[in-house]
Amino acid sequence: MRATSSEVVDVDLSVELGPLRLSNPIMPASGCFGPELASLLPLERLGALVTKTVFTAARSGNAAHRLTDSGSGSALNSVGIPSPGAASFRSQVLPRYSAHGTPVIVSIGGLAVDDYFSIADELSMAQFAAYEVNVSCPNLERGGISIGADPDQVYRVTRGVVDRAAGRPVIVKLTPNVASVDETACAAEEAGAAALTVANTFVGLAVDLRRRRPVLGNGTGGLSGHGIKPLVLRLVWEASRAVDIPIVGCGGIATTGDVAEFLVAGATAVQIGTATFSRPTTMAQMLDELPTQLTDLGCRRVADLVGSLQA
Amino acid sequence: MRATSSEVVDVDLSVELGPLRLSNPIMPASGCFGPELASLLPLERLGALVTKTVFTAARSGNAAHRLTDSGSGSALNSVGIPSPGAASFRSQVLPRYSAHGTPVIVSIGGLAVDDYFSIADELSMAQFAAYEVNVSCPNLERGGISIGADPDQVYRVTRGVVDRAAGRPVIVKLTPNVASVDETACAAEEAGAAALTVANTFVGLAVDLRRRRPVLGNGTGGLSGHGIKPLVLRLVWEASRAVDIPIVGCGGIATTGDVAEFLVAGATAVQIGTATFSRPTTMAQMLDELPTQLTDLGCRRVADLVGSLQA
Amino acid sequence: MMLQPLAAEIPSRILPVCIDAPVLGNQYVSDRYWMLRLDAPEIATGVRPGQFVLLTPSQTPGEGPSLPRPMAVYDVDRADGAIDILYGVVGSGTTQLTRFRPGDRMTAVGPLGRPFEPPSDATRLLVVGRGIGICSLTLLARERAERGHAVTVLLSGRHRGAIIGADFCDAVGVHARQLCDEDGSSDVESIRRLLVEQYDPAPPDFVATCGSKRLLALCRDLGRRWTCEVQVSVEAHMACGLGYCHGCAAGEVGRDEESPLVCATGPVFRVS
Amino acid sequence: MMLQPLAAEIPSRILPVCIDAPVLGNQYVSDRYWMLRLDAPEIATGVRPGQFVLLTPSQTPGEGPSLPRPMAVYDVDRADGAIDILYGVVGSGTTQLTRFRPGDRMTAVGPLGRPFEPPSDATRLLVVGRGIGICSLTLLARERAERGHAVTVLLSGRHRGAIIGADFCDAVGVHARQLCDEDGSSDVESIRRLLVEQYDPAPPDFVATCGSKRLLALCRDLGRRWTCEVQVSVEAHMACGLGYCHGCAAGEVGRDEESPLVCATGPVFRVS
Ligand SMILES: Cc1cc2nc3c(=O)[nH]c(=O)nc-3n(C[C@H](O)[C@H](O)[C@H](O)COP(=O)(O)OP(=O)(O)OC[C@H]3O[C@@H](n4cnc5c(N)ncnc54)[C@H](O)[C@@H]3O)c2cc1C
Ligand SMILES: Cc1cc2nc3c(=O)[nH]c(=O)nc-3n(C[C@H](O)[C@H](O)[C@H](O)COP(=O)(O)OP(=O)(O)OC[C@H]3O[C@@H](n4cnc5c(N)ncnc54)[C@H](O)[C@@H]3O)c2cc1C
Ligand SMILES: Cc1cc2nc3c(=O)[nH]c(=O)nc-3n(C[C@H](O)[C@H](O)[C@H](O)COP(=O)(O)O)c2cc1C
Ligand SMILES: Cc1cc2nc3c(=O)[nH]c(=O)nc-3n(C[C@H](O)[C@H](O)[C@H](O)COP(=O)(O)O)c2cc1C
Ligand code: FES
Ligand code: FES
Repeated sequence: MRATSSEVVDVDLSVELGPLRLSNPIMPASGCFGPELASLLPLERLGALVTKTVFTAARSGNAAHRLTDSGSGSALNSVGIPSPGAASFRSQVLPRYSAHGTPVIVSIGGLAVDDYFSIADELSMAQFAAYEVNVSCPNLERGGISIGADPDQVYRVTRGVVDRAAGRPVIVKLTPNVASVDETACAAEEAGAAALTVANTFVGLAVDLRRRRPVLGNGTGGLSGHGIKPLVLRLVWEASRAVDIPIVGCGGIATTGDVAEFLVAGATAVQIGTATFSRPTTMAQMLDELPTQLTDLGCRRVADLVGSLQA
Repeated sequence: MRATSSEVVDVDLSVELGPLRLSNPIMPASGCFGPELASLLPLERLGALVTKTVFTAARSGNAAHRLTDSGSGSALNSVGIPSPGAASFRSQVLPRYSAHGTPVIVSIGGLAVDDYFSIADELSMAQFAAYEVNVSCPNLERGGISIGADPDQVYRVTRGVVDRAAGRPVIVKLTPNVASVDETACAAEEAGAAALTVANTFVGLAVDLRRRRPVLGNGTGGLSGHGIKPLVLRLVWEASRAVDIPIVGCGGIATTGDVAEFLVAGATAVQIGTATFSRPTTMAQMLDELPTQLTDLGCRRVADLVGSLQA
Repeated sequence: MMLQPLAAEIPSRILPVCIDAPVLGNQYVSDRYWMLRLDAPEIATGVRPGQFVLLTPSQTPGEGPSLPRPMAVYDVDRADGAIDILYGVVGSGTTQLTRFRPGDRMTAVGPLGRPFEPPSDATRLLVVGRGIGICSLTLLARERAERGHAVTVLLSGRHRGAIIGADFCDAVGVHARQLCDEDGSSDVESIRRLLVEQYDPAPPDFVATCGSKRLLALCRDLGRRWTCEVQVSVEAHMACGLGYCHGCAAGEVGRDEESPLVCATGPVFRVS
Repeated sequence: MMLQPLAAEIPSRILPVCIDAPVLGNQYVSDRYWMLRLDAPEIATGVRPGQFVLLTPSQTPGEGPSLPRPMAVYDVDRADGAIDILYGVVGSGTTQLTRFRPGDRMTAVGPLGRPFEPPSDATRLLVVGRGIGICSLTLLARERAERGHAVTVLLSGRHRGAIIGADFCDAVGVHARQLCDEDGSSDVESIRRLLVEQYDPAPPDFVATCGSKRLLALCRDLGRRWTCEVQVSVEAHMACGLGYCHGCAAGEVGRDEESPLVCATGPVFRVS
């Protein structure tokens, strides 16, 4: 089963997200990664680094508990995107991401359409490779979920950020909490997105029976982890058929086999979130195993696998 | 922890779904139950029996594979609702459900709005306690998902079945594949639904890596099982705050603790689906444990727990 | 090739039970195979060759795999009330099965499905199995051999180590012939020649097979040649095992009528 | 009550590692408690009292619980490179932990968090723990006793059988006093009287506590009375343990600034 190293030496792992060329398709998911991992994971090997979502102003985030294991391979979080704000992000945080020579994708968020424009304005002079526009965070008191669920708003936000991106590619991260992801996917594509991340977390609830309260301080939270994989695979498949721009698959990916399944379903690259918590070395292991996995499946390039699912 | 039998003797398990009074809140989910279980499960103890969804005409269902374990506590199915058709249902199938003295809820489906009216017409003279209107099956080639995702169509279907129900209560089973369940819940309530079942399965995909094909013959399928519990708990909580009619919780319920969590989140009764496959005695065990569970939580009636979640 | 349901009349058999069976043993055997022994007198009493059970690969409700796994009853100890299951580790469910230790309890439902039903006067049996499919045939071979019938068993596998059932046949006194891909002996045409040579003079009156589409086609051909009854046990993904979930219909679609349910009408079908 | 971060300067310590640690032992102890021993030289070398590890309760990526579980290092055998974790079985993750057997491997990340930091001249320590919270205090008691410091340990629990750490204290030569709800001895007011009586003549110069809000309040009061440093180890639900996921901020919200992260700024805080 295991190919020898000579057999796999020729595998080409590089991928392109529009104008953004990455050495390989493996990157972390926003909020599930930080430079703190440098001692556990060779950050320079990753395809890209993705920052936690940044807001213009400083934000404190939600009340405890902010996360819980919700059983069956899923976690719920209502971290609520605490943020140091744009200024402090530029001076304190971004340099720690940039130190590794890996393309940095900055995730930006907002509570209203205009917020996205302010943060893009504020970051326009900073050094990084691309934006990921988080229109889909379900944990904010207002805004978040409605922006991402409404194709018109997705269009406006994407368009406005593209206009302010100073030529950087703009990736739009969609929410899965919609009846059909096709419409928001198309809206983002029309507005000039270079790629789409599919998807953010699903809204869920955990109940503390004794206290008759939600386990999370914020009430509901976002469901992530390998339990959501079948749901996200379907969204990736659908979105990849609805648009012509590349898809970054995100949700429940824990093994190299999962990575391959997402590529087959239509993703060009993948993001790893919750899996890193239990096994911080997950992405490194995927990079070790991916050449063999591709070889086993008869592929010499990642591109050979992308979107190869036959309906 | 375990209350003695004398302590729990007074617990009142009965619940009301509009005019439908049930001896307890435990019933099977449509398609995950049949009279074949009679040798394994005391059917007369259940709150109600729910039939597999019936269509007017005979249908063969989807191609194999029709189901698969999709990991992390979830199953995917694309059975596709094979149906013997209305006539054969009345003469062959329904009598086997009615033989147990337990209220029978007949699940009906259709591929277009009018189909629901035909099946209701055809069953109007038969003997059973209530309808469950399945507007939410994601597996049909057409119709299914769009009817349940569109509040107007949910209104029309519900209204038409209520008009033809000969006084029987009509429960509407919603689809979870929507951005917000509030709108379809309200549409069903306005149209005269006596209760809502929340919810049917989530659309998902499993990929067979070697064959580069979906595992299921039909492509995508419906995700069920304990992996979906946090998602459904949230929908139950939302729906119960959006409408004044009772909610029947359905999705991922596997233990008596799960039942209690659904009651707390706002369900008046619950349906058990996938859990019965691995443990056909699940519902009997829940009935054994529920009085103690309620007593432990300081309740003497199911109603004391229903909707007690504090936000 | 058509698979036909067995005779409409279902022979009297015990109803399935659902038990939390104490695990008596669960050991690695060879290749990817493990042997599980359950204390299950309720199932052991009535189980017949070709029937199966559904095993739940998790110990706690609400945790682990969502569906049970269908497994043939490989052997039964009716005196001790124990059943043996030989299983191959394939994916998550069977991996979880390896975690059970003696003393744990495993939820099992069975016996399920229709058993092999050789014609009542059959005394010469040919049994042809490949890989894990052999597990559905062992009990048939044993019970018929114990009645003094003439039973020949062909065991096919990828390589020597992957052939299962040989020890079992030895132990119960059934002649078994091992065939494997490694040395080419499992090639269908050589098997055909072998069987024609051996049986043409005095054909078997019943052929049972499981585990290979190509061997199934061979058995059908030979059944026609010898005009003898051929039955096959087939696989399908399952949930209920009882006939109500409609998950296991394995045939073509498009007709108004559903193809037969493998769990309830099968898993054993007549081949014609 | 205010919890303050420890001194801004972080004492030199080893960076956390992620290892697949061989399980050396995993046994039931008493009540709902189990003792786990991991072969983890990379962690054993540098771990300091009050630090913790994240344990992954599943053996296979993509299966089992989605988040790791934070557990204090109960004891360490630096010569053998082993760490001991005493854990209480609460929910699904800790139930899964009980399934590991010697020879299995468990993914562990550590050492994590800031350790207890008694003033450099402290030689008289009072250690007050309740229930599972005692696990964060044992290593402190042991290491200080080994340095010849005067250490008194109060162990509180629901009932006699639920008190942990007594054997440990015996073994490492620390005086421990057991208090339980059953006989009323764990009542906060009687503990207060006991401690005031014992320590007023010569107060301790460091108090460490974990596991009970009421005992924490008591320790704060006594710390003020004796003007001595009080530190507490607190709990929070965690995901990363390293400070990047922001899941463990346990304080109030509403201010623009986030309250401290328990995993990185804590779990040990100064009490004032
Ligand atoms: C009647 C019958 C008898 C069987 N007897 C045996 C036996 O004695 N020993 C043995 O090792 N195996 C037997 N099998 C096959 C066994 O059920 C599968 O190997 C097993 O379900 C694989 O589970 P998994 O979780 O390891 O694989 P996964 O691939 O992780 O399973 C995913 C899903 O697909 C289903 N599935 C995958 N392969 C099969 C298959 N071949 N047949 C049915 N469902 C499948 C699983 O049940 C599960 O729902 C039998 C199957 C049937 C239908
Ligand atoms: C720094 C630190 C050190 C700890 N040391 C120990 C120890 O030495 N021994 C020990 O038995 N326990 C210790 N705990 C508590 C231990 O982490 C929890 O008991 C455990 O996470 C419960 O997991 P579960 O799956 O059994 O419970 P579940 O209730 O099923 O867990 C659900 C979720 O809530 C989280 N959770 C539940 N209770 C706690 C808790 N008390 N603290 C943090 N997260 C929780 C879980 O991690 C999980 O994400 C420590 C906690 C912290 C923060
Ligand atoms: C603790 C936590 C924090 C997260 N923070 C963010 C965030 O700031 N911005 C964002 O776009 N997504 C955030 N996410 C969502 C993840 O990026 C990812 O979309 C999701 O977790 C699904 O992937 P996974 O199943 O691999 O974790 C967060 C997820 C978790 C679990
Ligand atoms: C095999 C299978 C068949 C199903 N058939 C139907 C059906 O005919 N009609 C229907 O309304 N729901 C059907 N469902 C959905 C269930 O009734 C239920 O809504 C869903 O499985 C979620 O509950 P669970 O997680 O407890 O299984 C089916 C589900 C499964 C797994
Ligand atoms: S497995 Fe349910 S009908 Fe066959
Ligand atoms: S657990 Fe991630 S920041 Fe503390």
